[in-house]
Amino acid sequence: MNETPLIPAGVKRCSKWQFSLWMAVVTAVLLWGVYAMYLIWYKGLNQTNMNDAYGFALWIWADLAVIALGGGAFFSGFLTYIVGKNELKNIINLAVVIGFICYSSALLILAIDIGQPLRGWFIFWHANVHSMLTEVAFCLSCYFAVLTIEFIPLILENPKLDKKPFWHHLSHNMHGIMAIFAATGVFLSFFHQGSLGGVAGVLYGRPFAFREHIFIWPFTFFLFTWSAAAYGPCFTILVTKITEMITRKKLVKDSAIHLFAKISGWMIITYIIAKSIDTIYWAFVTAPGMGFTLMDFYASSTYNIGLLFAEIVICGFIPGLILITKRGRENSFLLMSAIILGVIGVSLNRWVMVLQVMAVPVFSFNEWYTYMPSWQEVATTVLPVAYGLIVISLAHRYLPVFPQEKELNPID
Amino acid sequence: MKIDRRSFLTYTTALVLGGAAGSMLTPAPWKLTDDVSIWTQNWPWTPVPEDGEVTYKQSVCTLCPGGCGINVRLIDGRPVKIKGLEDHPVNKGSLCPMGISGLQYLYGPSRVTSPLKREGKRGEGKWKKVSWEEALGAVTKKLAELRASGRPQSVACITGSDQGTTPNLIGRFLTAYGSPNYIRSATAQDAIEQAIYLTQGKQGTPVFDIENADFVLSFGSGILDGWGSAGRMFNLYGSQKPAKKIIQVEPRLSDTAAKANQWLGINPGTEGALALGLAHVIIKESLYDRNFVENFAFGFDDWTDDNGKTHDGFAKMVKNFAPDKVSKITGIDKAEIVSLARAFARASKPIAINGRGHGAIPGSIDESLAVQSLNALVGNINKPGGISAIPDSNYAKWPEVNIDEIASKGMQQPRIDGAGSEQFPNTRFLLNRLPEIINSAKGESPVQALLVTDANPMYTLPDTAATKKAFDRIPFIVSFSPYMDETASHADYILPNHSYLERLQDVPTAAGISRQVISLAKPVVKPTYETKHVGDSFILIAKALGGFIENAFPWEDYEAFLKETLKDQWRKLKKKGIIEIKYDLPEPLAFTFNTVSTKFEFYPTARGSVKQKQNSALPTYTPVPIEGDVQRFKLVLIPYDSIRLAGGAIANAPFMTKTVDDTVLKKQVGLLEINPATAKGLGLKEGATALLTTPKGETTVKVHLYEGIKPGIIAMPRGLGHTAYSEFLADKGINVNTLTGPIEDPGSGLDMAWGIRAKLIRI
Amino acid sequence: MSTDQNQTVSTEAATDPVNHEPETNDSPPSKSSGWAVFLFFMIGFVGSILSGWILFPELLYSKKDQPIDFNHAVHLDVVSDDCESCHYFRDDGSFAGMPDLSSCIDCHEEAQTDDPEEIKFVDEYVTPDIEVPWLNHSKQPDCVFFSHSAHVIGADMSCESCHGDIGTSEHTRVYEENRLTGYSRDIWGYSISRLGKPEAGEPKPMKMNDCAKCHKEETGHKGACFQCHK
Amino acid sequence: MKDKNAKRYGMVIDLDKCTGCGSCMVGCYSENNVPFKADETNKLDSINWIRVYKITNNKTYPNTEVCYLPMPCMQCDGAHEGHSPCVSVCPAVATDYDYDTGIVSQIYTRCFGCRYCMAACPYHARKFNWWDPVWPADMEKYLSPNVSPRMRGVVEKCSFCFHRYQLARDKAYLEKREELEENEYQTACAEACPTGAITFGDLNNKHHAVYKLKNSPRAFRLLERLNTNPKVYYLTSKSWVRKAGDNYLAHEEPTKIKNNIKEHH
Repeated sequence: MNETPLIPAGVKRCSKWQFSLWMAVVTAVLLWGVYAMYLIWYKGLNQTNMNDAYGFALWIWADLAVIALGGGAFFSGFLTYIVGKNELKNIINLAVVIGFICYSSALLILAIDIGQPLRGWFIFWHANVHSMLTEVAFCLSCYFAVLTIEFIPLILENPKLDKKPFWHHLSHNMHGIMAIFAATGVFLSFFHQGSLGGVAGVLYGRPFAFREHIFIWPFTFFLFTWSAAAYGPCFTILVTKITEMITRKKLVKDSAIHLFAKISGWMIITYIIAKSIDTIYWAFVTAPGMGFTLMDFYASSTYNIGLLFAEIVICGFIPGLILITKRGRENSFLLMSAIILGVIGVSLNRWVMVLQVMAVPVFSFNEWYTYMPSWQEVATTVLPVAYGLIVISLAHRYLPVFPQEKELNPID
Repeated sequence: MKIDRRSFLTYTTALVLGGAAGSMLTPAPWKLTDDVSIWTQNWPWTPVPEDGEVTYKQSVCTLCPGGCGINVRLIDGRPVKIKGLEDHPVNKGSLCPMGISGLQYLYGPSRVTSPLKREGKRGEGKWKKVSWEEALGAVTKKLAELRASGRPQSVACITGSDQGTTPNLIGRFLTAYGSPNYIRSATAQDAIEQAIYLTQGKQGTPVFDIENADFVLSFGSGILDGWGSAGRMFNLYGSQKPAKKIIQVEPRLSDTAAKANQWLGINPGTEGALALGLAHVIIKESLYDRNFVENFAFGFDDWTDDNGKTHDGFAKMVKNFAPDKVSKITGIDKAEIVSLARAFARASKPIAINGRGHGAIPGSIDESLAVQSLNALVGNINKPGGISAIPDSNYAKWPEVNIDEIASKGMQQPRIDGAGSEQFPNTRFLLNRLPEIINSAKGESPVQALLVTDANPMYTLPDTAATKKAFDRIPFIVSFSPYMDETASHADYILPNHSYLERLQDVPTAAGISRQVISLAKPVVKPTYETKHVGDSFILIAKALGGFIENAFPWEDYEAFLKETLKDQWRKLKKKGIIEIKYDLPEPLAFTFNTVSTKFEFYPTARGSVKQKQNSALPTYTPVPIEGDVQRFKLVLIPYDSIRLAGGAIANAPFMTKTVDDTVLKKQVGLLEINPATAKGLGLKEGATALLTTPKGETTVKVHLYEGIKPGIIAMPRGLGHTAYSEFLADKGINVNTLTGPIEDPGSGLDMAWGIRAKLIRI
Repeated sequence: MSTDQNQTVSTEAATDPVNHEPETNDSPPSKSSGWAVFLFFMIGFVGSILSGWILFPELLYSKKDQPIDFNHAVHLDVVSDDCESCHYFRDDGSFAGMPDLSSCIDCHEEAQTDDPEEIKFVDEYVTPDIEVPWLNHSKQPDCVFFSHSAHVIGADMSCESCHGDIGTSEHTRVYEENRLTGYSRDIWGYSISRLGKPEAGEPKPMKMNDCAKCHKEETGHKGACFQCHK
Repeated sequence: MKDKNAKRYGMVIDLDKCTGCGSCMVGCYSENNVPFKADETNKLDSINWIRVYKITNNKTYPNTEVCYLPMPCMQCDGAHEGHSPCVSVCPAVATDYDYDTGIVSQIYTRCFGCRYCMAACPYHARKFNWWDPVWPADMEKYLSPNVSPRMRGVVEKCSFCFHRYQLARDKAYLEKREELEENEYQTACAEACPTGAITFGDLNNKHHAVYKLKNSPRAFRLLERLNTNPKVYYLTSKSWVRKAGDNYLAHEEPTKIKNNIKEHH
């Protein structure tokens, strides 16, 4: 089959064979994950190494992490369509694709994670409005719908589809109203990113997780939204850079990257200051009120105080400072270091807010709880990564994801 | 309208889309979504218990000899729950975990559901289902052969009890058949009974009137770990007045020690020395009951026998047990010994009891005698709150057995186990000696056929390897066990008894209780499987053997036998489930004894043979030697009992095993308790794997660091390490009996081992 | 497919895809006409509506007859004038439900009429002492604890208010069982849409919503979960 | 929602009387159709509605002391009644707070197994059905019809034997009574405890034993400082046990800590 008509005009793509080989490798990984998923659905959650102390584990972390990393989508939408940073139009397509991948993955993981998948719809039909998880499920699903709508015009820009007047006009009209969807997405995201933070913050039986509230929202509610906005762009930039590395092409102009990085930097700095204040208040007021000192929470060899230092200083202040300084973000090594640290930082934050919450013993006579995921858990967590690679590869090959690609890589 | 591939696709798409859109407007997708979730709520592989009418049936638990009353809840005749019977005189509604788990002994993969004949090698687990006719026929044939060859005495029968009609029926069978070798499993009760016999001259069931005592000094008795009737002991503990004191003397902080007012960690095996040390203080400080000692006791002071020979009295003997010396032996602080002696003597109703843990091992007679002497010193004999013995229940009445010549000859043969012989005149059964006797016999085994009921010697006897070797030498083994236990799995034939909830059985008074209570265990449910009451099996075998044996059993079945046995009491028992024979302490004659001296004998004159050997029958303390070279085996292993683990003939129900802590059993590996200081010296951390070696065997264990055990001592629970039963019990941890061996008390022949030397190496 | 250095290059004019007005003439002429597409769409649409409303309920439920065609009317007339003489409360307050043979045996030790159903009942169940495997239209899922005493005694409700006029029926109804869930159709209610109310005398649907609705009306709140669940 | 006749069922466990025998656990298993597996030594996948913990004073031999601590579901009221840690987080209302009895329910057929409630519960009272329950070799025959067996993939926990309340109410209806007697509704663990360490009743009813016991100077609750407001009280005469029941900073003394949450009436 000649696939030339499928490839956007004016750009070069690798050969079909090269591409097929790459897809075969990634699909193999994907199938491994699908097999694990089948085992879990068929045999039940005994296929995992979760237990009654670790009801939430690797998957919930993966959920929280991918949604934070996918936060670039709503934040770039916010900046582009609401604040009016038009420069970011050059990167927003990728942010939307990443968002789509992250949110669909999150939904899939949730469907694997529940003990009774066939009852999953109860969360909507029998919703408990007081539960943060209900809020998460609703906003997640709604925002996923929004992301799908945002993704559609990009798909319709595929040259072959674009030839059909119906699709062409649909695409055109959708572009016109995209700002509305972007605004809706931003609104939804503020809530569900926050409610994911609320998931841990409301657990007043878990001193490590519990935070003081503003009205019904614990501090973590705001910190999660803030951190997703701050670190999500890091991931968008990272994926751009990786794509550029693999395709050996420049795809987005530096100006767009630097602008995005700068905004991300300021978000990180402000977030990490807020996070520090939250940590200090928690360590000196909230926790002692429940009979805990800060070091009680970091008394295990795995979960030691180094984690807090890593999260706040190494993956917080350092990338933040790099990205807010012009010299820092324009130095490609420093930029890469900062965005990688940022991605690690937000993932680490989500990790401690899920796994460490479970690990810390609440009773003085209990030991720290330990957990090591089973291969089935790992495989199903790798599954979205493989799926994401496939979607990005396909999107890049057949869709004009990077508007500046043609300009930056003219074909002779 | 031309249809080609492309338009076909388009039309199909349109059709599907239209169908999808249309279906959204029908109930189908929504109803199916709902129904699929309802299907998950009603998975056919998740059982739905049938509802019905609730009724209750009262009976008695016979899983152990405790004799606690139970109340069984039934739904349409199907038992669903067991609880304690509120107004039962033994347990007053309290029940141990085993009793509550009872329904798991009614059903489950461990049940033997029909008679079985061994197919493969012994213990291989290959069985053939056979009919009752075939199974009974095979046993009858073998027994007839042995009788025909003039060796009826080579048939031995091991039982769990010698009280009540079923054991008596079996005893009657053996008598008519011609074998004296009725062997009951021994417990601490044997040693205590013997000590009471030697001091008071009374043969009977010991009574510890803890109900009315106000100071309980326990020499290692696990009164809250399953000692005696567990239901009774728990009930007593729960309902006791706060003034009651419990002092627990034990090397390990057991559940009893944990709940005691005081725990004294003692060097294991030195309890007798402590008892004598306490006696020393009590006598030295003149705190003893003068009235009792001077008027109703013999051998307290030095005395002269008929030959004019002067013997040391008890008071003189205990002079050797000054607190200093006893402190060295026992490891208990001198001041503690003195204050304990004073507290014990000054209490208004003190009682001293012994029998380690559940009381699985009889222990040394000297120790039991020392404890009895302590009770005598405070005059708490035959008094409320004290120690006494009630005569064995004699409600069973049946015609005399007439025996033929073969039987008569057989009955005149000495018992294989040596009980009642000149060497052990005061002991009735010595199962612990059996393996050694069989193993050391030249030529063929003295036991040619072994019948086992209500016992599991292959598991419960110390030194499992020797027991297995002995059993391998017995050509014919029949088990009547309802469960595939270790002995049943080594049998040639299994003639399964009904489970305890399916069978009729009278239950006589359990040890310790100051009232004579006979209860009736009634079937609460019809037999589920092809099983037969063990009494019926024996009656059928007797009838098939014919002659005098048949004539000894004129009853149609066990129930008829029971009815006739109980005569006029049957109706009352059947109606009420319990008959209580009021046992009033003979108040004016409380201190009359059937001994030679008609007094309580601090100096037990009936201890004939011992007297000759030791020159004195006084209960002195000589360290009980334990096996193993001190240099090679630096540690001492003691078995311990737990209420959550059944170490006896009937093993744990899955529910009980489920309650076992992960510091006792982790996956399939048992944990050994060790003091952290000792562990440190061996380089062992919590949960570390180690090789445990004793002179009897070795095993891999994990260690659990526990401050509640004396340094240098290591402890493992009884009740784990089964090799038979089902996956819910088998191969979990180690049977501590594989690591220990029996030690014969020179006076009684009973097993008095309390531990064994051991070494532990990190691996 | 072009072959230049492993790169696939689209050779079409590079124009802004958004503003590019596609040349419809270039695409191959569509062989599927609009009205035919619409027709197929409507066939699918109407077909699925019809099958969803008519065929689906037929397929969803299997039909079974009661083992004996029981005549409630006769029994109510001859034996007693209330339901509780057969469907009684036990002393512990639990409801006995379907009577067992012991309730029937007083009259039906031998057949009293030549009614073939009675003869069948006596021959197949009474004489061999086998309980009749009645199919219970109102059997609730295992997770439900329904207290008859709370409703009949506590709230003084009549049997008919939930079970309809079954007491006057002369024949048993066909028992319909949901093939997926295994439950009686009566629980969901006969109307597949659950719209509309049951006719007077018909049994009421007994899904949780139905319970909750009535509880809300009668007691002011739906009640806590444990009121009716076990 | 709250009725003026509302009860607040609760439990008082006398740790001085608890011998750690495990009868409460076994009584609970057999009452509530709790399944069992061949290997139950991983206590983190072993279903126990009440679990007896063994705690020690961490002193060396021979000054070691042991205390057994049976822990059922605490049926927390939360900072304001009904705000139990688990109830508020369940996304599908599979667990709710019954204002008439104060009991926290768990509805297995509603639960879809997200396990958020387990993450919320500091007492580890909630257990997940990681496996399909299996009762081998006819053991299904002993299952009670009063408690529905749970399927794989859902959370379960102690219900204070709520089915016994339902059955007792049935009888009361039949006898046209409004109120239950104290002994008519007792949990299986309270009934099974052979030393009578567990007392159960209406914490608001002056005539019930629990009313007096919970006001004993020996009484305390587990993790009170988290404001979970549990309805299970414990009695102990040992200060170290009381201290082990909650978390305290180095300078704090349990008896001197004021709780900002008052129990509800």
